[in-house]
Amino acid sequence: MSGSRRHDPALVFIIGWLAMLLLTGLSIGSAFLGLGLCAPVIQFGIAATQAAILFVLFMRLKGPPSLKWVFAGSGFFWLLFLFGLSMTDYATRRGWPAAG
Amino acid sequence: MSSIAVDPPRNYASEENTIASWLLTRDHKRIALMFFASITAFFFIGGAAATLIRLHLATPAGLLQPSVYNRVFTMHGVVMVWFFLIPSIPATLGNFFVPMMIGAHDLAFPRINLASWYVFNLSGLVLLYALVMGGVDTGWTFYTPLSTIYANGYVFAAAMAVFINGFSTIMTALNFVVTIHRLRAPGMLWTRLPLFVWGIYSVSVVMLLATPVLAMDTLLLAVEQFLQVGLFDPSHGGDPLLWQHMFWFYSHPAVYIMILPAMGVVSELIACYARRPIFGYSGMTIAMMAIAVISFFVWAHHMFVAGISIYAAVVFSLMTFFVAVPSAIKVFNWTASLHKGSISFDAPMIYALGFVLLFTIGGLTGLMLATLAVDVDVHDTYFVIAHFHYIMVGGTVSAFFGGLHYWWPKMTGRLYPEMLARFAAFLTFVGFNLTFFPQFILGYLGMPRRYYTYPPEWQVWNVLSSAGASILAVGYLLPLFYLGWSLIWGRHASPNPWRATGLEWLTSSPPPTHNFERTPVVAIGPYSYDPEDGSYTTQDGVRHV
Amino acid sequence: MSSDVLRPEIQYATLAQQGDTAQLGMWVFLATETLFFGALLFAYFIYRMSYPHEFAEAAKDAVLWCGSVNIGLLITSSLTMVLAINAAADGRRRALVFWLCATAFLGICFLGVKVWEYRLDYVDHVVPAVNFIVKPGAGSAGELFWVFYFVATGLHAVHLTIGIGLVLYMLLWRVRRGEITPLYYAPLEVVGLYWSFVDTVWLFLFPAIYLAGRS
Amino acid sequence: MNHWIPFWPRTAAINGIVVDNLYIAEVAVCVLILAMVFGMMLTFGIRYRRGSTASRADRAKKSWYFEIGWTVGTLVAFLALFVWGAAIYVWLYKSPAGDIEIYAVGKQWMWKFQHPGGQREIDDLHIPVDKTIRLVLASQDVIHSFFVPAFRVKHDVVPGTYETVWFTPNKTGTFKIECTQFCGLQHATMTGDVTVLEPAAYAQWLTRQGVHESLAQQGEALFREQGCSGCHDTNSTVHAPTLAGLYGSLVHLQDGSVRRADEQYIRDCILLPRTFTVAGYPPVMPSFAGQLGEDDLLKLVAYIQSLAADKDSIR
Repeated sequence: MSGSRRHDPALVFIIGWLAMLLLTGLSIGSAFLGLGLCAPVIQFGIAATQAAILFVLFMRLKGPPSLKWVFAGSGFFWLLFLFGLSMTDYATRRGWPAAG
Repeated sequence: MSSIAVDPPRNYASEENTIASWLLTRDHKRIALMFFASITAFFFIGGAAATLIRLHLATPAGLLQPSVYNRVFTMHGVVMVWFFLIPSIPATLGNFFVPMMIGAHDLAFPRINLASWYVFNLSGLVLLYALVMGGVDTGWTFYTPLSTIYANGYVFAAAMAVFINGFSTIMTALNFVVTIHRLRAPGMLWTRLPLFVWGIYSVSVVMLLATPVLAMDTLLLAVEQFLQVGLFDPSHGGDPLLWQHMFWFYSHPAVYIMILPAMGVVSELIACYARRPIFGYSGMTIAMMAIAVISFFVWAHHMFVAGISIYAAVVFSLMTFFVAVPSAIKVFNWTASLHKGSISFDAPMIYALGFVLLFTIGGLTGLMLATLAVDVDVHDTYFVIAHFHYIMVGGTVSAFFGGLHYWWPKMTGRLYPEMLARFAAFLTFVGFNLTFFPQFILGYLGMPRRYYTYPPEWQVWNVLSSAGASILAVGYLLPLFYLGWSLIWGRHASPNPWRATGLEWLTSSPPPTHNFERTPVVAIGPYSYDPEDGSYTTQDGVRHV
Repeated sequence: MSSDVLRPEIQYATLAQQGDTAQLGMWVFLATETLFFGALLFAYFIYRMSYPHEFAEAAKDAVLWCGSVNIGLLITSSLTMVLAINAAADGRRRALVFWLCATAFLGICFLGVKVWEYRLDYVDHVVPAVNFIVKPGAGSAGELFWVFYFVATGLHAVHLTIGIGLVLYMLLWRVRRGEITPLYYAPLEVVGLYWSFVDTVWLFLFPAIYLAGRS
Repeated sequence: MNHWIPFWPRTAAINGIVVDNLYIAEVAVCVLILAMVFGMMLTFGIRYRRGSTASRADRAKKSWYFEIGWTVGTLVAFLALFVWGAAIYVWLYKSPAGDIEIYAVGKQWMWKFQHPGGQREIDDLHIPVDKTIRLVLASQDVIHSFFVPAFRVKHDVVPGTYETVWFTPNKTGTFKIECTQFCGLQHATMTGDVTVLEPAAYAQWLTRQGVHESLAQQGEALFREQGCSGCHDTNSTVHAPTLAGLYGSLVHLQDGSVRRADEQYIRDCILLPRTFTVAGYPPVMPSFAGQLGEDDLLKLVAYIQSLAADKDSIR
């Protein structure tokens, strides 16, 4: 918000930045460990964590108005419907994947 | 407030009336009128296509070449869905009246509102380019691989038109959501919002959350059409059903994008002309939001025979029955709102009551389509055509015309000729049923949609349908003439000719540029009508006898 | 002039309300963007789940160092962006200009690396419809991966270009004309939101594209 | 049933009778609800028209009783219809082993049918009455949809996958086949006739076609022509999975998944062998994508299917 509201000191953001770089390193590292199916879960989990740092800290999601949470969350929440409900089809469809 | 002097008549339209002042305006009321001009043009393009379709189908031999017929029904679908029905009520009536009804001086982002109109027209031009240059013959659903590997290049243009159109939808919806959240007048609590505003709010939420998926889908379609290889290409292991999943993830909620604002309009009309509070206000708002959310859980009911898993079909069928429940609540509440009212059958009320009946028929046949085994039989037949026209034409277009008549005095400062309007409303109702009811029978007989010819024994029903369409066309053309006539020769309207309760009626007719001299303070909820003594209380708390 | 700017528009009661509302508007827009890119990742997810071997095989050709350098550039640019906003809030004009320049510069560097990467892809014969060659045993579904790759990175690049444009607009227009003040810097915050969101998109594209074919 | 004005489609299969019953029940429910809504609107409209003397006092204020009442009421009615419809749907789409299995290929703009005995037809289908017919559907180009209104049976045909439908005709006669998924210019002419014959007439029709090679035999010829037999024959030196008894069994794949070897699986293996490498075998099979048309693929499938029956005689 504009006006007199105080903002976080630069140090907080620098710590956040370092954390994100560190997480990136972890993510790349995990790709070479031969973790199989766990690897994408870890990598996308890390991406989600980094995104959370960006949203909450860098994009100032914390603080008023709390409506921001609703708006920011709705996009991700609705994606769950897209992914989840399509799985009722893709996870159980006979003859999928199909050959070209 | 009702004693505002209307002399001299300075209003939003007459103040600085130059072409540049319109094209660069930031006034939501002017933008609404500009949207109105654009969608009327598209309504007549789509209507002309519809007329051609019905003329063609009057005989089994037909009138047009198959290739032309296929292009005509595709254009009818694309134009009517994206260029008329979806923007119809939100971008015109919503744009004009949402700020006024919540007591705001304008929308939150006037420039974005204006940009939305320009983007809309740009997308319209791209579509007209596709239409004039060669047309598209894939149906408005653009099913792959027919629309990509097996189609001509104008599919690319049409897909881009739909893509660009999405920006316009999103900009308008974003404006409404933020405006309704942030710019309500003091005292305008959520529980005091008129149901029309609730309708626009819920529809904006649906638009915002559904349109981006369609945008991505059409973009991928355009890529596949352009490169002849893409994500839906079965020859590379791609899944044509993925297109359908993403398409219907948007296009099923889009049906509710069309109907939710119509529900809002009809609620206003019924309360005003029955002179009593709407029955179950909170139930109505909950039902609208429930429809908005559940509408996202039902998309695959368009795909019951498309080859999705049986398990998924059962889940989506169940969800579809759930979405019918709030719709049923609304129908019952509208009907109950007539109980012990003081009902006058003015033209807007005829449209509104017609809406309730036609929507009920459309909704009930929707239930039949949601029933899996029946859908297997009637899917992609004229039964489906009849069903969704009952919802979209019988529902949305009726409500649009009803709302247009209701608010016409406020928008233009003129009264329309009442008897002629009643006649047109009645004609539309009759013509509509004659056009589309026979199609239910044709559908169960097994006439598939998008056929340019059919066996001769089905001609009776097709002739009836075509005859009804000509009556319907007259019903739609009449308002164009008498509303145009009323602009010049109509009687001047008082600020509140219908003795309605909303904030929009507190201003002069037509309203001044920034709506209100002073921001109104809201004291009570909407629809304080009293059928016993005919009095009503406007939302600023002033009782009028 | 600036006194003009500091008056809220007619529909707002106060400047604070106007700034708040602008931010909320951007958040709503970002929700639609989430669904836009989410839908693309959804398509990717469906195919990666269905063709794990083909996708792993195809993703081996993605240039890891380009993606990694770029994720670093973008994360850093989010930092410089937020420092620019801090500077604006404190009224430190020089710092504001410096951090905005840094942000735009990092964005341009990203695009440079991206263009170089596209060149490498072209040389590798992995550009669908242009010079795609199915490697023996790789399976035709691998081409789906590359279609996804070009659509996703292309769209991201378009978004980033718009972001750079917005930053330059702030720098060359709003800041230069003194319209960004400690009293009202909401436009800059709105651009910052957009910028960080474009960064977020890359956070998810990175494992999807560059890490799928390792191990 | 050739009314001058048709109201009801012909019904010529047991599937049709079942669907008809549900349809009639739903129409009845809809008419009932519609009559209720319309009746209330009409009553209120007349009784409470402006200027009428009916009392407006004591309007219902508390609405929740009504609302919860009709919410629960409609929900229960809807759930009953859902269960009924879903049960029939599962029965319709879970295709049983048919008495006769016929392959159909849709292409712009015709239906090609292949009988197990090798007989081929275009836009015409001859079947015996009172037998369960199982139709395996494939598409050569775009999405089509196979629809016989008199049987109340429909299924989209998506390129790249096999779909199956079944029906048990109980009346002889000629009925329409339609394509209901828009498939391009001549979509409206992608129709045909299904002729249901008495068993004797059907047998006669089969012999009149003058075909000596069954579909499986044609497939076997193709199996040799394309060189499949080089690896998959029992006495081949290449280490390849044997195909006898494959159809209908469970196959363990290299990636740990298990697939039922149905028509779709066999097709997938021919076109995408690397994705479906069988556990314990080297991934050496070349892909036949682009080399075999849909009809040829179906012949191969029919042949491999016929090997399943042989298994019992071998052992």
